[in-house]
Amino acid sequence: MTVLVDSDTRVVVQGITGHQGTVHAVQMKAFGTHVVAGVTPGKGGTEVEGVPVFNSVREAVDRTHANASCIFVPAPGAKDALLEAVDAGIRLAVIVTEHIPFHDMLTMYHYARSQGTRIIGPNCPGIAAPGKSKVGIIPNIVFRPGRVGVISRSGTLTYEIVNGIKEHGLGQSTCIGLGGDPVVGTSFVDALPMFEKDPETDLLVLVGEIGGTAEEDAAEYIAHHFSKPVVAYIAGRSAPPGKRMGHAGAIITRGKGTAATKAAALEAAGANVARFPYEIPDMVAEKLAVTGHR
Amino acid sequence: MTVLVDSDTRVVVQGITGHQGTVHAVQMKAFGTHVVAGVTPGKGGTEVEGVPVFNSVREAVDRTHANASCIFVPAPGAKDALLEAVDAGIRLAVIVTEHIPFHDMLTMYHYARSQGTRIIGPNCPGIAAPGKSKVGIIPNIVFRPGRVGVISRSGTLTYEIVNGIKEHGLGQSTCIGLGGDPVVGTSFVDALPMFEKDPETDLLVLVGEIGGTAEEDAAEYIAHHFSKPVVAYIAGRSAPPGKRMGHAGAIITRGKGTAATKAAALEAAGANVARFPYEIPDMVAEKLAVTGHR
Amino acid sequence: MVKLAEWRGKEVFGKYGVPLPRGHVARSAEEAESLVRSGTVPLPCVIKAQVLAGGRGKGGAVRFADTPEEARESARAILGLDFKGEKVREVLLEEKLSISRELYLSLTLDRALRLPILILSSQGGVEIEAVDDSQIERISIHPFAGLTGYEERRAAEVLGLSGTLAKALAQLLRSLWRAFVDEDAELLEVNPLAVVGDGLVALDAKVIIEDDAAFRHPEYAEIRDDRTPLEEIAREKDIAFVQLDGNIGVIANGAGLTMATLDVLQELGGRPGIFLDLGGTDDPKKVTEAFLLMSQATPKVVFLNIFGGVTRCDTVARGLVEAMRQVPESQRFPIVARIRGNNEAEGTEILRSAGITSVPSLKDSAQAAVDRSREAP
Amino acid sequence: MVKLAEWRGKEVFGKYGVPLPRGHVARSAEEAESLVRSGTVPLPCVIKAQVLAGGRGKGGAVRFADTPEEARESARAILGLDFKGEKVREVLLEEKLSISRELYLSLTLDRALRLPILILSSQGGVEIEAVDDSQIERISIHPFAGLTGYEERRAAEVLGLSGTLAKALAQLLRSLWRAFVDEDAELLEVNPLAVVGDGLVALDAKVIIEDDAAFRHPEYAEIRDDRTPLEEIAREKDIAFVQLDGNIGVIANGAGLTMATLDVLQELGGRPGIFLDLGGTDDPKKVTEAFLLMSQATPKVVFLNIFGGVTRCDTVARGLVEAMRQVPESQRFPIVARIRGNNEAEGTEILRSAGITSVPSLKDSAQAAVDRSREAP
Repeated sequence: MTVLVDSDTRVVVQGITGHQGTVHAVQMKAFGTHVVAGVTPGKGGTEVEGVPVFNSVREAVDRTHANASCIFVPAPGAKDALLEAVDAGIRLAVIVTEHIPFHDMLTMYHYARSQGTRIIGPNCPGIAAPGKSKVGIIPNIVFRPGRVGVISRSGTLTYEIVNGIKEHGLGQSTCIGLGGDPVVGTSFVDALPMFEKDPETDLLVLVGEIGGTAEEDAAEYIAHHFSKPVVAYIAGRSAPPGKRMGHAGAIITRGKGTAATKAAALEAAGANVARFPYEIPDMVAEKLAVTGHR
Repeated sequence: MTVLVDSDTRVVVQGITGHQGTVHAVQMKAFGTHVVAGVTPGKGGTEVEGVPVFNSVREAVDRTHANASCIFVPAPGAKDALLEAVDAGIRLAVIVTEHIPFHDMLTMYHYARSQGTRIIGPNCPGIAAPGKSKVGIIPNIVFRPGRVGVISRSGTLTYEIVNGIKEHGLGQSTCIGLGGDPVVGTSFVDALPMFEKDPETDLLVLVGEIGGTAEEDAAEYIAHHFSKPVVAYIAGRSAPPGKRMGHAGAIITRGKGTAATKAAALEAAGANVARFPYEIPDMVAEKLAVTGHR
Repeated sequence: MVKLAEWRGKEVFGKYGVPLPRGHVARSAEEAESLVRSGTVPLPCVIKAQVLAGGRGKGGAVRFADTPEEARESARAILGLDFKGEKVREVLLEEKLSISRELYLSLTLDRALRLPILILSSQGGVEIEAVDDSQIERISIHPFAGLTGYEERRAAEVLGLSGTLAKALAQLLRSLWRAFVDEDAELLEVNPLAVVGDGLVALDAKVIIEDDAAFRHPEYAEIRDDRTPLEEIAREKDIAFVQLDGNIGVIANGAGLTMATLDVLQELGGRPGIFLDLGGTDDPKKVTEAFLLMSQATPKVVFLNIFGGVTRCDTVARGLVEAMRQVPESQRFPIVARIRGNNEAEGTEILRSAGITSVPSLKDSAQAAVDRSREAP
Repeated sequence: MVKLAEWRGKEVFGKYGVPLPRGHVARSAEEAESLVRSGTVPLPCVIKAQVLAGGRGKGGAVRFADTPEEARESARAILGLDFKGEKVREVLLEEKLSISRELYLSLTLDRALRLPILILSSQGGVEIEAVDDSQIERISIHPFAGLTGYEERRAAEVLGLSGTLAKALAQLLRSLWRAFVDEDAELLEVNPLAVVGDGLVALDAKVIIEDDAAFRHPEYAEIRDDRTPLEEIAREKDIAFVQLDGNIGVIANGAGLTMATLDVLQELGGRPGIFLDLGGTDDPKKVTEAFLLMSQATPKVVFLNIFGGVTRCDTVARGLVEAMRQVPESQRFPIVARIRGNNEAEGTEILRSAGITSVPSLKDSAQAAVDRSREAP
């Protein structure tokens, strides 16, 4: 295992018969992921693009030994889908679904945690380790195997940045899109120790955004427990206070959680903070050169 | 630490200003337990038998570094008391209180488990390691330091048997009264691994009773994972099916959980099952002699 | 535990929206007739004795009626029956439905898992104990997750329900789950759960409420359960008291020790007849009350077996001596005593002053009690 | 998010038993007068503008009345006011209470802890942001434990309440906690929470309901919040749309990329004015609608920045071309495009056919957009 996923990861796609579920099951397979099962209640016994569909996650796990789930079930049914995955013994659940009420996510998060299941998301692009496995929806084309780890609260901005790293001739070890909702299963602070321990990661790119204090908390962790170089970027410097910026999480409240406080905290922790997203690849290359990697 | 308690155990007594709380705080101190605090909302700032009383467990922990709680709070407030202890960081909670609704205990058990707190009880006499510490209400006079471990679902029957061991000239390492309620924080199966690992225990006495399948589950565990000799006793052989025998847990249902099925399972697992409680000390002494201990 | 009669159980079900047959309880034949005449209970109808024991159908405690007169006569025939030791004081009249399938469903506690558990079978209408285990499905429900959609779907699959019936089942399960939690139930059983047209109906209702939750359910306070009158008195005094078939009265403290005492007596050839668990007390009055209660059960001999912890030996001895003072000569019984543990010496001395010898050995004292129980009166 | 006006928030509070002043909403001066005359609102009373912005007291949007005539005139003075950009259409009339203390209390989400959090201060009646942090207590509530007794006691301690007032607080907290969970609230704020005699009264109510939970709360569907009309239209079409103060329209996909795009434009000296997040879509119609919406906001130039994932570049290009066909000549705007990622080549080719050049470099394309925005019209 690199960080959370590797070639032993066996994915069940919950909501595989929906449009997104089908599209991304195919994309995951193309990436090299073992997509072993799909689940849609009432559609058991059918197949989607060569993937057997079951009525329940329990059945899918019993029959295919799936150990990870990628959830596309629409928001009203997402909580149920996650609880089903947890109870069926799934230990990694990537929730792509957006617009899940945070009250539902509170139950989902604490329940999964009590049962030992890690959630990535919701409203997230998921996780990918180039050359190994992808659980989620990050476009395959942005990846190339390498030694740069990426964690991000954004979706397309992550694609943009990961792609930039690739176009610069570098590659990624593992990339995780954590999702930007108010309650996420895995935060920066949860993900950092995995990258610290990961022997395949030499440097970490951290992509944050305004709202909440996840980046400030990450800075605190980095300062004391993270030994690898970090290049960071914070989106939302130009956002006016109090305006909803698409993500429920991206609200600036009470003068905390601004792009400025986040950038300052990360710089104080020793990270290099990029002003423009397109500066990141150069900064990464430079850092790797300085620390003797590559 | 022997099994769960030792001389580093620092006890807060929740409900210390009640009659039982006061009596047993004194008894615990006489046993040698570090009773560092009491809690009764509204009585903060007072003292009970030299023990400072606080309004909240959080305050007690902050001020006295208590790490275990002994709960005497009456049933209607017991759930709240346990949740308070868990949230204050207490990691061992002995619940003496009886008549706690099992629906409350379901919340208490699963919440404590999710936060890493072990519950002993409810409706239990607690835990004692002679010469080290006692959290609960087992009479001090029955103990003598030694190498026999005792786990039991009963109260006074445990005193009787532990006393018999003492009067036979033997002693106990740790004795745990688990409580006989339908939902207990720690069952035989949870306690067995602790005694297996405990270097101070040479032999285990297991005292069960009719109702539920805790003894059958224990037998299953003993057969596969427990290497020390076991002497067992099951109370309730003469009980008619379906009659409530004082403990909510002591109901024989659907032909399972009888004294006969329990005794048979334990014997099949290699335990010696006593016919009369007063046979136990002799059986223990004999077993210890055979296995070369003592 | 508080076992509710069927009609009370159905009141609880109704409160949570579980679909039920139209019906009403009656306490006299005339009331039964007028319920039918007024249309409160439609015809044809079924008349069921309201007793807690099972097997009413085979036992003649369920009848049918096509006219108000038949309803009256059926109710008359059932009311006052002695059904397995219970006198029938109430009948439930309900519309007779056209049933296409009978299913089984219950909610209770799985102690080993420490989780509520939903038990289901497509073989309803018979005692669940008689159903083969392969025909029974168990679905545990986590209190923090609540009843989930996937559990509802699994239940429908097990019961062979789809479409409208699966939706009706999900609705019914949610109602039962809420009732289980909000009413502090130990058991909710629907057997049979009937398929009637494209809906589901709870034909029977077995509801057991947990005693320990009584403090938040005053509404169940006045409901009788299956205790004998003496057991009821004991309950009021917070003494665990069970009457069995035998002649040795046992007074001990703690459920485990009490059971072990009964076991020892029985193994030695005695017949323990009353079991009285003092629990933990240091109030001599409670001990006195326990002995007075015991005297009303007219044992041949009483075996007192105490291991003093919370309950101190001297407290018990004092309570016993006071009880002996109050019990009339004619109701006295011989006492074999064994008191050990906290304050053993004081207790033994108090008993000795009252002419009762405490024998420290459980083996010897139990044997003495058995011997006394076998003597001619 | 759905921000409720004070009177609607109080309706929610009332549903859960939170104690409130007697009062009623009015939409005209005459209605205000008759509410007082009929005794629905006792005198003396307070008349408050129903607007979402804070600072009403200082802003002249709160008045008092001792007579029905004063109530009418005060209502007349407030109705129709333009308060911080909001037109006052409703006033709330409430009895004026005799207040001995003003406290602060709110329930919201702590993202870092992933727990609901109760925020308390004995310094109520002022903006909580202005209160010193040492005067503010935070108590997190675990959803699996619910609000516990010890948290209630802690809250009473913090607010300096004891006896009857502590009990009133516990009751009020339980009501708010139920409202928070059952109504899917993002924020419940009571400021001030007033001590009136030996009771507590919620003098103000700030309630924000979570948008994402709308599927289970149809009752909030028709409530306006603080969106502009164009934002409201966007919401109906499921497009994230925010109007700022600037002249560059930005169409991007994904909140993070959209924000980063605005940042880049601003850093380069541009003034992004409208932000439109397509989200993930592969429906060209949605893209067309987004451009039509943008055209109504009359930007000077539009910068299209797409990184194709779920949203494919060719889909966006097709939607854009269709939109340009529909927009009247007079409303057209120059477009600077950058489309990368999935199906980039097809998308680029489609745009080229329509006369739009996609510049692959974000730096160069953003600079081009800024340059265009600075040209004379």
